[in-house]
Amino acid sequence: MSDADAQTCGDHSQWAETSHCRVAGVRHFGAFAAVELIAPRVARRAAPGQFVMVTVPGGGFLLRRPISLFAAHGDRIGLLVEARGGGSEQLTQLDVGDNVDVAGPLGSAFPTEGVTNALLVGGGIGCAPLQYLADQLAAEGAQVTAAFGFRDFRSARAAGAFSIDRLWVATEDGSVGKAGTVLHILASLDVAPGTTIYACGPNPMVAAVQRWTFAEGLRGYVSLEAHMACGTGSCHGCVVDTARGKVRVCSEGPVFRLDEVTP
Amino acid sequence: MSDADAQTCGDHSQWAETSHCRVAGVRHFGAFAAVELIAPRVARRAAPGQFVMVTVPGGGFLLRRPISLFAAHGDRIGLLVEARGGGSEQLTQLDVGDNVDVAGPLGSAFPTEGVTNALLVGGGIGCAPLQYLADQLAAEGAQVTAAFGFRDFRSARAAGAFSIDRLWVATEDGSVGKAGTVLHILASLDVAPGTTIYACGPNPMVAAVQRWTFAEGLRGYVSLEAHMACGTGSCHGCVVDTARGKVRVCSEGPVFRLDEVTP
Amino acid sequence: MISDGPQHSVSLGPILLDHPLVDASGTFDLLEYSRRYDGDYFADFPYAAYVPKTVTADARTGNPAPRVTETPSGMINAIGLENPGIHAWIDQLPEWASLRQPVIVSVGGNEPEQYAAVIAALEAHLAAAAAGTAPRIEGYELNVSCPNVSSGLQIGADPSATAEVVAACREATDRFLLAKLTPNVRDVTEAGAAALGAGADGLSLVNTFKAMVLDRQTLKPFLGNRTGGLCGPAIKPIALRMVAEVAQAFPDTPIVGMGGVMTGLDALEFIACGATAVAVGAANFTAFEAPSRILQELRDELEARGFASVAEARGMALRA
Amino acid sequence: MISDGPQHSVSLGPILLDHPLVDASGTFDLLEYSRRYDGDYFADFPYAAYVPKTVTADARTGNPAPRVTETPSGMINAIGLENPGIHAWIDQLPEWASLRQPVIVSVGGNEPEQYAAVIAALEAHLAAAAAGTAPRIEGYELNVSCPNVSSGLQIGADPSATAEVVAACREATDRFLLAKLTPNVRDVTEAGAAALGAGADGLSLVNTFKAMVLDRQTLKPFLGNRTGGLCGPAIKPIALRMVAEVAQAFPDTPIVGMGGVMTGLDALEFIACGATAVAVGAANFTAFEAPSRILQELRDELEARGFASVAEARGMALRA
Ligand SMILES: Cc1cc2nc3c(=O)[nH]c(=O)nc-3n(C[C@H](O)[C@H](O)[C@H](O)COP(=O)(O)OP(=O)(O)OC[C@H]3O[C@@H](n4cnc5c(N)ncnc54)[C@H](O)[C@@H]3O)c2cc1C
Ligand SMILES: Cc1cc2nc3c(=O)[nH]c(=O)nc-3n(C[C@H](O)[C@H](O)[C@H](O)COP(=O)(O)OP(=O)(O)OC[C@H]3O[C@@H](n4cnc5c(N)ncnc54)[C@H](O)[C@@H]3O)c2cc1C
Ligand SMILES: Cc1cc2nc3c(=O)[nH]c(=O)nc-3n(C[C@H](O)[C@H](O)[C@H](O)COP(=O)(O)O)c2cc1C
Ligand SMILES: Cc1cc2nc3c(=O)[nH]c(=O)nc-3n(C[C@H](O)[C@H](O)[C@H](O)COP(=O)(O)O)c2cc1C
Ligand code: FES
Ligand code: FES
Repeated sequence: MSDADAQTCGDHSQWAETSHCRVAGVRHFGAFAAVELIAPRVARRAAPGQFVMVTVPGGGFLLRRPISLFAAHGDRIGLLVEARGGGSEQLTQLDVGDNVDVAGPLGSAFPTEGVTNALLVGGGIGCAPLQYLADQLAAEGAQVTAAFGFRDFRSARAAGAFSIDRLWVATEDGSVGKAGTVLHILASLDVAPGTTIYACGPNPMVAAVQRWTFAEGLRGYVSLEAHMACGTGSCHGCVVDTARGKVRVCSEGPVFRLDEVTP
Repeated sequence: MSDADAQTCGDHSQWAETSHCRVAGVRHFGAFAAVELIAPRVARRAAPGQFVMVTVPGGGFLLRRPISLFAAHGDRIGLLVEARGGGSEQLTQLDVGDNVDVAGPLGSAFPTEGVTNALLVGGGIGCAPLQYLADQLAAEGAQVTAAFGFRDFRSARAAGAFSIDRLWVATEDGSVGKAGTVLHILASLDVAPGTTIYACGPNPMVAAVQRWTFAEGLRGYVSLEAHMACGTGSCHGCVVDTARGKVRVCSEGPVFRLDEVTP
Repeated sequence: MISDGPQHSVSLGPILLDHPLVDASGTFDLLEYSRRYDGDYFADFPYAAYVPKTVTADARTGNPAPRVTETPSGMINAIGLENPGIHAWIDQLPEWASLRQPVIVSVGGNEPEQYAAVIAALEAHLAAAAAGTAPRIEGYELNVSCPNVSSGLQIGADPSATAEVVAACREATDRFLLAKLTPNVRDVTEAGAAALGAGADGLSLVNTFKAMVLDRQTLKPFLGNRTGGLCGPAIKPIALRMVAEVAQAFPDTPIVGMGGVMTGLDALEFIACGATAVAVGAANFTAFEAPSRILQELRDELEARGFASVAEARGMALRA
Repeated sequence: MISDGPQHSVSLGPILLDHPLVDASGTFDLLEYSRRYDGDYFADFPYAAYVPKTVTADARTGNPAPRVTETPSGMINAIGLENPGIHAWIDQLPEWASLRQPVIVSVGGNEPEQYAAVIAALEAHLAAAAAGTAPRIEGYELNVSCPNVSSGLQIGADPSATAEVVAACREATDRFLLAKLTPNVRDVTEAGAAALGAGADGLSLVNTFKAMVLDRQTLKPFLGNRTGGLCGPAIKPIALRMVAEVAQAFPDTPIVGMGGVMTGLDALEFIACGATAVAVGAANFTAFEAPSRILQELRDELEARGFASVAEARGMALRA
């Protein structure tokens, strides 16, 4: 497989102690909210692809929610949250001045070293970690292109939260951007040889991107989702199957080499 | 017993459907909050001594909380809530404009017909229903005196919520008003023959007031507390022992003749 | 009759229900509801059948107070089967004779004869009662969560004691007979098999979980009875598992599922686990309108998911 | 030593604990904690003893995903005892040899020989291990919630199967031996008596309640394993009742109580119900600092209530 020489995704700094953070800004995009938190100790250690465990305020939810870092700069981190169930809905209702507990950064990060051309492929809320990644890659001088797929107009509202120069959007219902899935964008792109693929989204999308990547002779990385309890490697609740057996998304992941996952 | 000819406390209009009420006003007195709600249908039917079942907003609490009517006039009802556990604490944090669900009025009421002299004896948060009762008695032309007992300075903050012309206060630690229990006030009062006693407070206080009332050859009524599930007569959760056996506080009570209870 | 939406009626054995929702015994008193309602509650009665609070042969005063309190996502009760006894109970029948829906009478006792005595007294009364003086009593639910006089254990925790109760009651009536199982067992299908073997027509489950709450101040048991029964959303995942086990073990048996139903989706989950009908308990304490809200939500769920009928959704979770 | 506040240390059989709190097996991984900590987590380890995740004779890959989700005031898990097997597990011992606190090793298996094999392998290793290459292993906790190979039921739901496991393990070690009871039974004292009769020194309880959660979209079982174990505050009232029953039945037996402990008051409630030590499970998932917060709260509760020692509070709820 062409990924044989890809960098490993592990061994990024993880930090599980709780940071009590003030909400410094909230922007709403339909059912999505981009929440900016003052979290200097998290921001300082963070790398794109990592996530935080967020306590849903109010005490009604036992488990914390894993949320990717959407941004990190200075003493701030950004989260992009989609209201899906009760907990994430409450997170989208955070207001400036509210306090929220987060633990992180946790998990592995997207390797970026030496990357000159990057193609970021996101589906739905899976796009969230790709903004921070794009910022990092751009800062390191890489050429960044992004292709985001959404189900419909409602879910495409998320796109408004992103600022990536070369960003292509597709919706399955054709309401925004190209009609179809993100694969339709990929098919239409002129991808430079040696481009590194970074994917995050629902499993069927990841599987399709994986096939496409291999067919193009490229290599890449993927961030996976799993239901989590601890988020910190203790419970073995978040396993996914990989070439090296069952591994924990919170600990060995969420970022894996595209050639080692079986979505 | 001198109570033989007392009026019955039952058969007041009860109404269990839910009213979605807006908070029109909140006044704080230490750990107490006097909350005014716009609840025309509840206010119209209400009588002093009755209570409402209040849904704790936010969804974190399964059971509703029984709270006495502290006031009712026009389209408004008033509640005086003491933060004791999680649910009542949240009720004290209501803000103007918030919405809260209440069901009521429920339970029996204090009989007032033909009463010319009334002595209202309250202990702690048990004073709450006595404001509404005082208003009603005064409107009916009765002479009203009230004696309230509190544990300490903190709990005596509640007194600030009341406006009753002849109101005597005692605290056990002597920090406000007379030092001692409400019984010390009673001992010092010159009580007119035929005065009707209305009591509400902790069981030991009720028992003492009962003894005092009988010793003085008076008659009266008492409002009792009990842990409730339904508040509407369905579950038999709220029973107290009385001369006529176990009865439901939410349904046959909360107001009973002083001579039929065994606190 | 032409209907556009899903078909809501279900057959609980021989009892035709307009929809799958009934009240859980001990959590809903029809007369108390009607007294606190602006209208004719008998006409507007939201449940498809009425299950009154458990009645025993003799009057019971129940447990000392306190009898109820809240727990995380649940509540605990130790009422102790307070009830006026079957004879006073029968005297009240005319008061609710106008209820259109069928009634399933919950019966309790500490030994088989006590259960059978309740049923015999009621059957004798019904056989002689004048038309219009009693509601439409179509079945019995045997609450076997009472402690067994001889063993001290709950009757329902002992399959053979359960069978004895069912057998005695089967002798006393030809009406539909449900056995209400306790969840305080290792394998709920054991008592279920015993009940069905002894002549029960169907199974109700779950009753409450034996539990204890301490007084925060004194660290002593809070309830007057020391222990009580836990119910509410907290127990729903265990109740769903047990209903699924029973439905899998006895596929053609009518099942009334319950335990923590607060929403229409909760009710649908019990149906998906194999329940024929679903009982609503503690949710009745959350709002007067809870039954009609849950019913509307269930209808909306069925419609939104494109089910043609309740029967179509039944057992969804059991199929591979 | 002069101490002003309450005495926090407790004796769990022969094991002296600085305070009553330990972690519940499977919910806390010391090495993972130390990797994510700004400091020396071994020095700051908050629990009085460390109970690692259950280890079995052979490596197990566990259940298919998803394995966890939230429920009302609780969570459900179906990890399936994923673990590297006792041999790979032993190889890791040097990594945490510097832990000062005693270790109680949780052991699993599907038949008595598998449990005994784990203990035998570890005892053999410890007998030969060089000083400083292993932590202070002072006891075992037998997790009898695994399904019995022959009956399919959980071993702990069958008193005689429980006794066989305990007896086999008792042969293999002289160290302190706890049997961890399952709550999925009619009477938790039955398995408790069997375990003690077969040589267990103490009892841990409760393990999780067998439960089921459906996928909201598909109405199929959500967990890869279909069913899982419910824990968290939802079950605390049932767990307290069971701990009280065991403490009452076996007054001098060391008991590790658990189930839904989120605060110091929760821990104190288990002690009041007769627990010697208290294990914290799901609360570990709520915050990295949960163990130290709960410990501080427990200390504050003891102090505020004027207890001279933890022992003084023990069993409060059992006395009339
Ligand atoms: C590594 C990682 C990064 C993520 N990043 C983001 C992000 O940046 N923005 C965002 O909006 N969402 C993100 N998610 C998904 C997010 O965690 C879930 O949408 C959220 O937990 C749902 O919680 P809920 O209470 O709204 O849903 P419910 O379904 O009510 O939650 C019930 C339980 O299931 C869990 N759960 C439900 N859906 C998911 C899911 N898709 N993935 C994992 N657990 C789930 C919840 O955490 C909770 O424990 C991420 C998930 C993972 C694993
Ligand atoms: C008829 C009646 C009238 C009342 N009037 C008032 C009033 O006007 N103002 C006021 O502040 N309080 C009043 N109370 C007491 C009030 O209901 C309790 O303080 C409140 O329910 C406590 O809830 P919590 O969540 O704060 O306490 P928690 O202890 O956390 O509640 C746990 C459970 O116990 C119940 N409970 C706890 N304490 C009491 C109590 N003392 N009486 C009844 N149930 C209790 C709760 O309702 C809940 O179900 C009244 C009680 C009754 C029965
Ligand atoms: C206050 C109360 C009283 C109850 N009384 C009875 C009863 O008399 N007979 C009975 O079979 N079940 C009784 N139950 C159990 C319920 O019928 C039901 O089985 C249980 O509460 C689970 O459902 P839920 O979680 O929806 O409440 C009672 C439950 C409560 C909360
Ligand atoms: C994710 C998870 C994994 C668990 N793994 C084990 C285990 O390996 N061995 C065991 O004996 N108990 C295991 N348990 C059960 C706990 O040790 C404990 O008995 C139970 O969770 C109740 O405590 P709690 O409510 O505080 O979580 C596990 C629990 C959880 C939540
Ligand atoms: S969520 Fe616990 S190990 Fe990953
Ligand atoms: S609280 Fe249910 S009958 Fe009074």
